[in-house]
Amino acid sequence: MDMSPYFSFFLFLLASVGFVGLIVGLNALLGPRSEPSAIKLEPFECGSNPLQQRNVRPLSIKYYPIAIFFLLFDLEAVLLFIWAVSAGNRDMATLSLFSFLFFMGVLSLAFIYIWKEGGLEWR
Amino acid sequence: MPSNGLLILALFCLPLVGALAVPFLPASENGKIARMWGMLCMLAVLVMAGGIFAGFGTPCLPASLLDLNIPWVGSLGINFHLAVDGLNIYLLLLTGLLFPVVLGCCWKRPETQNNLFVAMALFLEATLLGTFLAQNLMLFFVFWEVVLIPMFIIVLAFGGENKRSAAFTFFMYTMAGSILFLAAVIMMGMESLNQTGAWNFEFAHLMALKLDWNTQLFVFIAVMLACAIKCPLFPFHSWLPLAYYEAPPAGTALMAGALSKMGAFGIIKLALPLCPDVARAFGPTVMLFAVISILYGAIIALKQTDFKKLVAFSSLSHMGYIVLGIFSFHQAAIHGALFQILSHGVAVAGLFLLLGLLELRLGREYLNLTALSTHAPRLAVMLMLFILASVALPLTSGFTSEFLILFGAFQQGIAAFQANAGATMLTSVLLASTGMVLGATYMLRFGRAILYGQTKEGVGVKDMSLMEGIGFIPLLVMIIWIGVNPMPIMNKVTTAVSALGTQPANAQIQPAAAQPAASPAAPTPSVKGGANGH
Amino acid sequence: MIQDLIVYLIFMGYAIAVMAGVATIFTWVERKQSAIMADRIGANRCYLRIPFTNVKIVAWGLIHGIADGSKMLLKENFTPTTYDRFCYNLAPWLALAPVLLVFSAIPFGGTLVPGKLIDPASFPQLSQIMVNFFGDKSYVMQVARLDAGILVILAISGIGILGTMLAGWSSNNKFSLLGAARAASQMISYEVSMGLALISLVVTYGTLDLNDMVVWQSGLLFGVLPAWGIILQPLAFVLFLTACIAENKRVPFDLPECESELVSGYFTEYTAMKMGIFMLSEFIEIVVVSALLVTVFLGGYNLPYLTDAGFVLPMGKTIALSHATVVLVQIVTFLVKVFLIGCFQIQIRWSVPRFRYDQLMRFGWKFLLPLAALNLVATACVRWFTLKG
Amino acid sequence: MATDLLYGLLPEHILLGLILVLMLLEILSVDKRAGSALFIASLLAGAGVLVMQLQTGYTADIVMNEIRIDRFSEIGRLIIVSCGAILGVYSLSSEAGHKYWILIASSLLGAMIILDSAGFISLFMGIEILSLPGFALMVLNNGKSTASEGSIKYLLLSSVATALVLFGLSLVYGSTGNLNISSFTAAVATGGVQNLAASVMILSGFFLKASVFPFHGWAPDAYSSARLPVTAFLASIVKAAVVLGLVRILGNAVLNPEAVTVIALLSMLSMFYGNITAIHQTAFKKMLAYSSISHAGYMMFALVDNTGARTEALLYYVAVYAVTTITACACFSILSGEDDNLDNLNGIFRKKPVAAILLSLCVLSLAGIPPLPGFLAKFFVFKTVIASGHLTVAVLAFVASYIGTFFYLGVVLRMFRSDAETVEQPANATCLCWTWGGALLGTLALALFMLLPNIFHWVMTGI
Amino acid sequence: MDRYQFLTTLAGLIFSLGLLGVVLRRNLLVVMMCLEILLNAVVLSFVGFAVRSQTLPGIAMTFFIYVAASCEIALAMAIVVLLVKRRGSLDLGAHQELKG
Repeated sequence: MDMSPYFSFFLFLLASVGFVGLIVGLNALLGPRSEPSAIKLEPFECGSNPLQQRNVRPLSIKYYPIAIFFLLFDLEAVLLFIWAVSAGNRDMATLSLFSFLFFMGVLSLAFIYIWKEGGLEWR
Repeated sequence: MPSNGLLILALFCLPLVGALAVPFLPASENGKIARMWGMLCMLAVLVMAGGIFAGFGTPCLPASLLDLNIPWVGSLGINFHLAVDGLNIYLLLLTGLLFPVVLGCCWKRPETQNNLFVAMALFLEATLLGTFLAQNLMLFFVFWEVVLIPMFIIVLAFGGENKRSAAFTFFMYTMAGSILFLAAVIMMGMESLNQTGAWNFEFAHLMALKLDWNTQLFVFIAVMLACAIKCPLFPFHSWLPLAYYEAPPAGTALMAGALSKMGAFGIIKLALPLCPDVARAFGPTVMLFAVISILYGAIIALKQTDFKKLVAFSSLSHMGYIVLGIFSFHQAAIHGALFQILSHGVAVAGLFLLLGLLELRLGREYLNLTALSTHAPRLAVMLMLFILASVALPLTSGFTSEFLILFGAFQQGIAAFQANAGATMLTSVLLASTGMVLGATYMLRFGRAILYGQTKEGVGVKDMSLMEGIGFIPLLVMIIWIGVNPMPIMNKVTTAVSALGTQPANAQIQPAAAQPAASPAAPTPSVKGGANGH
Repeated sequence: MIQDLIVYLIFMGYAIAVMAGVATIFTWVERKQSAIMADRIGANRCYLRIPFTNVKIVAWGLIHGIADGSKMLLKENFTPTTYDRFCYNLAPWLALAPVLLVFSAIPFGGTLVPGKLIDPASFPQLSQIMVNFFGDKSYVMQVARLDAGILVILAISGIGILGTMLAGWSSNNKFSLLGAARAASQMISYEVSMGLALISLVVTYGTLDLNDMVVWQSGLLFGVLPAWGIILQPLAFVLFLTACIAENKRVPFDLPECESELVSGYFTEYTAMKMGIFMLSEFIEIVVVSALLVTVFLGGYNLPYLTDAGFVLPMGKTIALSHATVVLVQIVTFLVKVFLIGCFQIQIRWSVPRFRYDQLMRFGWKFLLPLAALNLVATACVRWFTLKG
Repeated sequence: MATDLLYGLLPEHILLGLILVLMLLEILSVDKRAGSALFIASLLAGAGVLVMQLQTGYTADIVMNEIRIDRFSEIGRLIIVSCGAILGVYSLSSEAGHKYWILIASSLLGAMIILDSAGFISLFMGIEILSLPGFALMVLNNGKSTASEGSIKYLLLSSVATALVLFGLSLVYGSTGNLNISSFTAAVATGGVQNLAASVMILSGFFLKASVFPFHGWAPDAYSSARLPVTAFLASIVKAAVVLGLVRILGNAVLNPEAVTVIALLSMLSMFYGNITAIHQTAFKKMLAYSSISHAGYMMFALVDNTGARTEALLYYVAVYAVTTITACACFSILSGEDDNLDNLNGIFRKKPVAAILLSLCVLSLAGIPPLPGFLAKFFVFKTVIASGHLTVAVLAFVASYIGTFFYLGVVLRMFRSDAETVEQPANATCLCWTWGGALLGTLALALFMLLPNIFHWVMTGI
Repeated sequence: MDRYQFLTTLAGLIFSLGLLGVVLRRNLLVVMMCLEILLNAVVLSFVGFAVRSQTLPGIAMTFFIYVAASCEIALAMAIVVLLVKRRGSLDLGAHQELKG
């Protein structure tokens, strides 16, 4: 019986995590014991005193549109992967091409729309 | 399969089209054109209704003209089936008569000067005609409900101070009755499905079905509930005072004169033929309620100081007679009940309209009015005539009908007593007859209070003008005609009534029906003179 | 089963060793490159003294990598006030482990038949033992032979973004957060173009399996040229390389951690080896990306004209090679290619100035993405012609 | 095959083309009137094609076990398209740009896909395409602060519903090995824990989307925060499509008694809850929302049926309900503009009698007063329920509908009040003529439904 | 318990977890993540059954589910952005202008 590739994948997952663990563990083992002090605990501000202890608000909202566009376009990519795998079918070649072109047409419409609406401008 | 019921179609469509046309009429001062238009339509209906009434049962009016049958929901056997039969012929006449009279008598009142009122009145007429003529249970139900809408709007738009709550109470109360009614309607259709394999709501078809006891019971209760609310019958009457009181006089007249008759008509049309066994078994119980209605209405009326409320409660009392008559299962009594429908409709409408005239003249002050006979003799005479009609003075229609009812019920009571079935029925009939006495008491007291007594300073009442008076003439004619010579009218419905009373249990007392019907016919001329003498 | 386990454990060990080792070498390459570009000598201060002698092994500074590692391992690992200690500690794991894991789908050599590995003529007994133990089983030199390799790679590399985000967010530091936000938006922006570029390759190869792709590339084009992806899809190569560099957050796309603006970006608040992990992951990423590039565009472990039996030259000449030699050549070819591409990436770092953030996003969305889409359309059309004509 | 793909799905193709063209128009910033005209024209064309298909009795299995065109789907799509056209005419006067039309058209497309599907994949996609533009529509051009809030609530619950449906589908898939609707129906009939769980999940998902009682929470918020045409859209077309989708799944199949009990209970609760809560509402949209909850109850009530008359009854119900809702909203727009306080209606009859009467008719139709089509619709549902032997629940449903009359009548009451001083209305800048058009079209449709209640029976049986 | 039952059970558990999250958590983004968990559970279930029955529709469905899920999330994000711009908070409890 052959070993399932997923099993070896899983083993490798363990190995990768183990590798990280090894490094972190070695550091803990070899490094000096951590002794927190006020200076060490404050956020790093290039040496100047921080204005307040918690000086960061949650992520700025302006990054979210990018996330949305990413979602949309990456999703198209996922769908295209499915198409791409089956694109080599000789019998369906024409249908496949046209459906692809249609898909890309709609996609580019959406893309142009986003562009025109200023979704891709930063500043 | 539409047959050529052109006359019925015209009868039904005329007011409907009239109503729809109202918004397109040219504007005029006080809505005069609209009123004229409405009157025209209503008169045309009256003419047609009168023609049909006269021609019904005679060879000159073929039955095919009177039978309109258009499929509506064909797959469910719901047809737009309107036809004139023996039972609804009175109501056809009553409806045809009341509407022009009401419009005519209220010609000067503010509400009739509104286009909305005219449209709604025409609409109401159409729907009422539909209810009375429907030959399909579903159609009947539909019209039964639709009637509420114009009435609701009339009360709402033109009523008195509490019109909102009055309209609301009226609508919701009567709607409540139809909850079970609709269930019963569907039950009937389903019975048809079970027994014949197809949905069908045609009356003729449904009556041929054999229903088991439980179904009958359900249908009976449902129909009785709906009708009892509409009538109204004793425990379901509480919408009545408010609605009658708050509605404009024209509305009250129509409500008391025509709408409440739907309840009685529903009982005759549905409860009896569809569930004969249960109706027979529960007859005494319903009669009990009817008697309670009679007495309760009368007693409350006795205590009323407001004329409008008084007439309203008297109406409750009189409607009790109709139910009593129907559930005595006696041919004569059923005839009486049908007469009472006609007679009470005319009389009570007349009373309300007269009160409306007074109110128009005096506003709310008319409640304290006395000595009308001095101020306005013509008005006083007219009022007295209607009071007497509703007291059931012999030779008025009230007498004929109430006598027939009590006679029939009494016979049935005695028959039941002799058959050792208890004296409940007999007792209730005896009690009911005391209602007549009470009725006379409160009505005459009412008459005395308003007509006679001390003349007050500064109260001037304009007497009835000719135009106003003309409207009441047909009602009076009706009252006296029935009171004096009921036979021709009665013959119109005999077939239908005997069809109702052909249950085997009723067979031996059938022949008695003809006798009392004939008896009041004799002293015709003298009564006419008496009436004129007042 | 046990044979499989042994072989795959060896593969895994090799994979991790390659990644760690080559990454360490890349740290040196980077130093050296920077020195050369800045006209410095550079990377010569660290030496290994052979005990009891005065011989110092400088080895061109190669020891710097080891010194760095040991230094970071020996430092105090303190944690400043964080938003979320759990996320803060989790982030390094999420940053490094997925990068390592990506390598699982990459074939680093051709087919390995352990039974044939040892020449029976020279070592008959050993050979016999191997044959007895392994039979005629053959293995593709790949940690996990997943049939949707590319998707797995895309999926797993996406997890790396989470590590960056968590690190930046949980650190309670302006620079970190800004860095994280930039990193996230940048990485996801370029992932789109990357995906599209890969799709055109998938269309060309007709498979998602990386090994199949490499096998496909072992063929010849017009009888002469190696059928490598870079020849078939030159534009896709450029796009993919660009996107990958951006994914790596390396200059010219190093906005998330640009020292002159954001101190160290998202890992400003990390110390000792945790910081080292982020650094290391960056260099391992170079290795992995290079490996990926080599696999999909540069024929992977293929050397032109090399087949399982040996070299088959276009003129009809063949040079037979033993299985062990072929395997060795393939492994070395792969390593060399990876190393070269890695060096090329580092070369880019020292040749191109850094973008501004808006320039970076504009470049990604308005230039790279349409280009990738056009490339894909062109690929599809060509594919249709080849299928029909 | 190819012809079927082209002809059978022609309305969908038209709609899809419309969406693309509208996107182009939006990109090119073409005058928005062009988009509106195109929208209406396309819908009319789609309706024309559907009528033609119905006339010729066209049926086709376009994709085996996935997309099937039959009479039901043709009628359903016709309903959707016609409602869309009415809504389109109505919303012409509100400031609707291309985006609005794109979203509406996409949603309509989703609804049509639901009705075409014979497999769950396309059904699911249809549901998604149907609901997603709805969320966007709610926040589009909406200046109200509550818009996004209502929208997100709707979205969250709707997504949960989707997930529920999907999980149920996966269970069905597990037991049958495919995703055909027919095999689902068969599987449900055979019973078993897995199938039961599946049907419960699918039903609750649909109930959530249709806002049946315990799953109704989003409806009032969503409806009241959207603009009136959008509210009309959500309440009519989206709901219609969801209910018809459920019909598409269940068809005339007889459900097992436990399911019937649960459905009857839920629909009953829905009716009572919706109708009772609606009584206290002072805002039109809120009232509409609660009314829609109760109507969802009536529609679900038809699932109790075991006589096989469910499809026709529900087709009629849904069509009537959708058209009535749109017409009511159009009338309300005429009477009160964008402000949805019911007090604006006080005594409005004297000012705008025709619109007031139309609104009264719509509202009474919703209440189920005969002979308005709303009554007939209810009658058909109740008829099937009673014929299935559930007299008691039917009577309870009558009672619920009776309670509902209270608040519907309240609206009429307000309009015919003569004593109240009418609220001075802000001058309405937008042209109302298209709103009138929508209202009149809706009224015409309702009149048609009233005069020909048998219409769906005829069409279904192919007369 | 064979592995497919295990998968289904796992999917069910994850689903319940997501459902709990949607119902109980107040942070909008967390709620959306829980939505994704819901859909992932569904996908897991589909894939499990697809592998067991060796049929394709389940696999196809997963792609459609992903499409739908990301569309939903994209839309939700857009609306959340609107909401946060207006309200400045991601807490669902803070959004109570509308009361059912």
